[in-house]
Amino acid sequence: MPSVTTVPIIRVQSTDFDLQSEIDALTAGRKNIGAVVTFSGLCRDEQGALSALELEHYPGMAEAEMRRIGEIAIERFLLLGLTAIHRHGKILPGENIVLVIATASHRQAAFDGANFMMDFLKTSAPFWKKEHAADGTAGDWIAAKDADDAARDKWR
Amino acid sequence: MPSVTTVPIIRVQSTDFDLQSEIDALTAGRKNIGAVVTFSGLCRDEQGALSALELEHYPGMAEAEMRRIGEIAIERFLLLGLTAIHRHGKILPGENIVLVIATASHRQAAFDGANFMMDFLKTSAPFWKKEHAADGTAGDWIAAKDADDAARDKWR
Amino acid sequence: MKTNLVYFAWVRERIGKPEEEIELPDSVVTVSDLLNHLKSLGEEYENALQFPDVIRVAINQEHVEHDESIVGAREIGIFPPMTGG
Amino acid sequence: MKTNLVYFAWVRERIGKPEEEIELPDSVVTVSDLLNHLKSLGEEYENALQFPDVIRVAINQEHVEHDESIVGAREIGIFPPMTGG
Repeated sequence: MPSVTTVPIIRVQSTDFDLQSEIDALTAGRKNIGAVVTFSGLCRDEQGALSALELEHYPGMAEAEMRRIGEIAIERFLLLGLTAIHRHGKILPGENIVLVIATASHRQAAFDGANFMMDFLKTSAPFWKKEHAADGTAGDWIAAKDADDAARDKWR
Repeated sequence: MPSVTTVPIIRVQSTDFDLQSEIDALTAGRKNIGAVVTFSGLCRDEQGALSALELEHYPGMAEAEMRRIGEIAIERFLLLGLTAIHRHGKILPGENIVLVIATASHRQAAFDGANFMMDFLKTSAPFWKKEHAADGTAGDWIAAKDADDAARDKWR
Repeated sequence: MKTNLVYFAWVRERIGKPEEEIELPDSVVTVSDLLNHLKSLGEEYENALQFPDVIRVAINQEHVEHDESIVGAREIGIFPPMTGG
Repeated sequence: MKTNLVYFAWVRERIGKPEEEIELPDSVVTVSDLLNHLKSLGEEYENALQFPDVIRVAINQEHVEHDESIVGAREIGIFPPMTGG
């Protein structure tokens, strides 16, 4: 039983993140963690059609929503630690967009915690992606997918 | 569509592994990867009762089973990359035991690929854990859990 | 009372500004009322909000349904469905 | 024909050796036959294999069921349920 309430680490930033440092921040000096699951979301180039993604967000609300979802995930899956970092601004193919780390005593809780966090982050956290096409034409805003709502609804 | 068949990277070793290097080996120079999921299994100290775990394995067969499971995971979830590394020998609380990394175009495939790999690795790969108690008494071999068989059977 | 409206993504692009402070008539009580009122303000608003079903709204940075009251709201965010992650 | 047997974890500890090469009688055809035969070799084998249901067996490093034939096997691994990961 943790002696203090687990609080999610939430950040929205334009710069890249360092996965190992973020894991270390959750695990250093602790000996009750049996499982660490990380999810990194990367920008794909869509077979060369995409030159970049532009990530817009609602400052303040983005962090607040991520924190709200993170607190639900910690309570639901009894996570020992949770980190969620989302980048904004221009992101090139191959670069990181988002990072989620969940730690727990056992493996399924860590998998579920990270997966849950991503499903709700995608559908509830106020971020929007705009494509920059490789041929220089004005890109479109990416449309929300029904599949993402379905993925979220599996947790009901 | 990948131009070459994806082959799992499988290792059984006594030394620790470096998570970031292993991720880089799967992702460097690739722009079609949208999701990277990592699972790290760590040695817990069981509220101070445990001083170490001793990991025994069946040399040759351990690698072969991990490779067999990895190939199934790659085909089933259309993974773009898969790494599984399992340590053997004496492992202290807080240290790494096992690492699985799955890369894919989309997030659910990466989550499922890593989760599937772990569920089958736990129940099929020939490794056995013996506990070393903190009070110096001879430790017991850890018993297999029905819950692990149930976790594996969810993939049927 | 003046209310601060903030727009994001293609709602922002179509309306042509990231935010504005507007005076709302007393008849505007719910989120739906607000969206209908905005559509009356010009072609750019009509263009941005023509399909209200897909428009998401947050009051004081919390998601709300379209039947929710906006009375007393300091800040109202109006945007398309989220596509982060 | 001689067959190489390898033991792991508490099966190895109870039998008291990690491996051995033994001559099997012709009557030993299946994995079950083998486990029964081994139990007749002494108390340490009886102790290791008293609950055959929990014993796992691999022929030439591949998992097999207890009704499988061992004829022609180069190496037979005998061990408890796996607990890695």
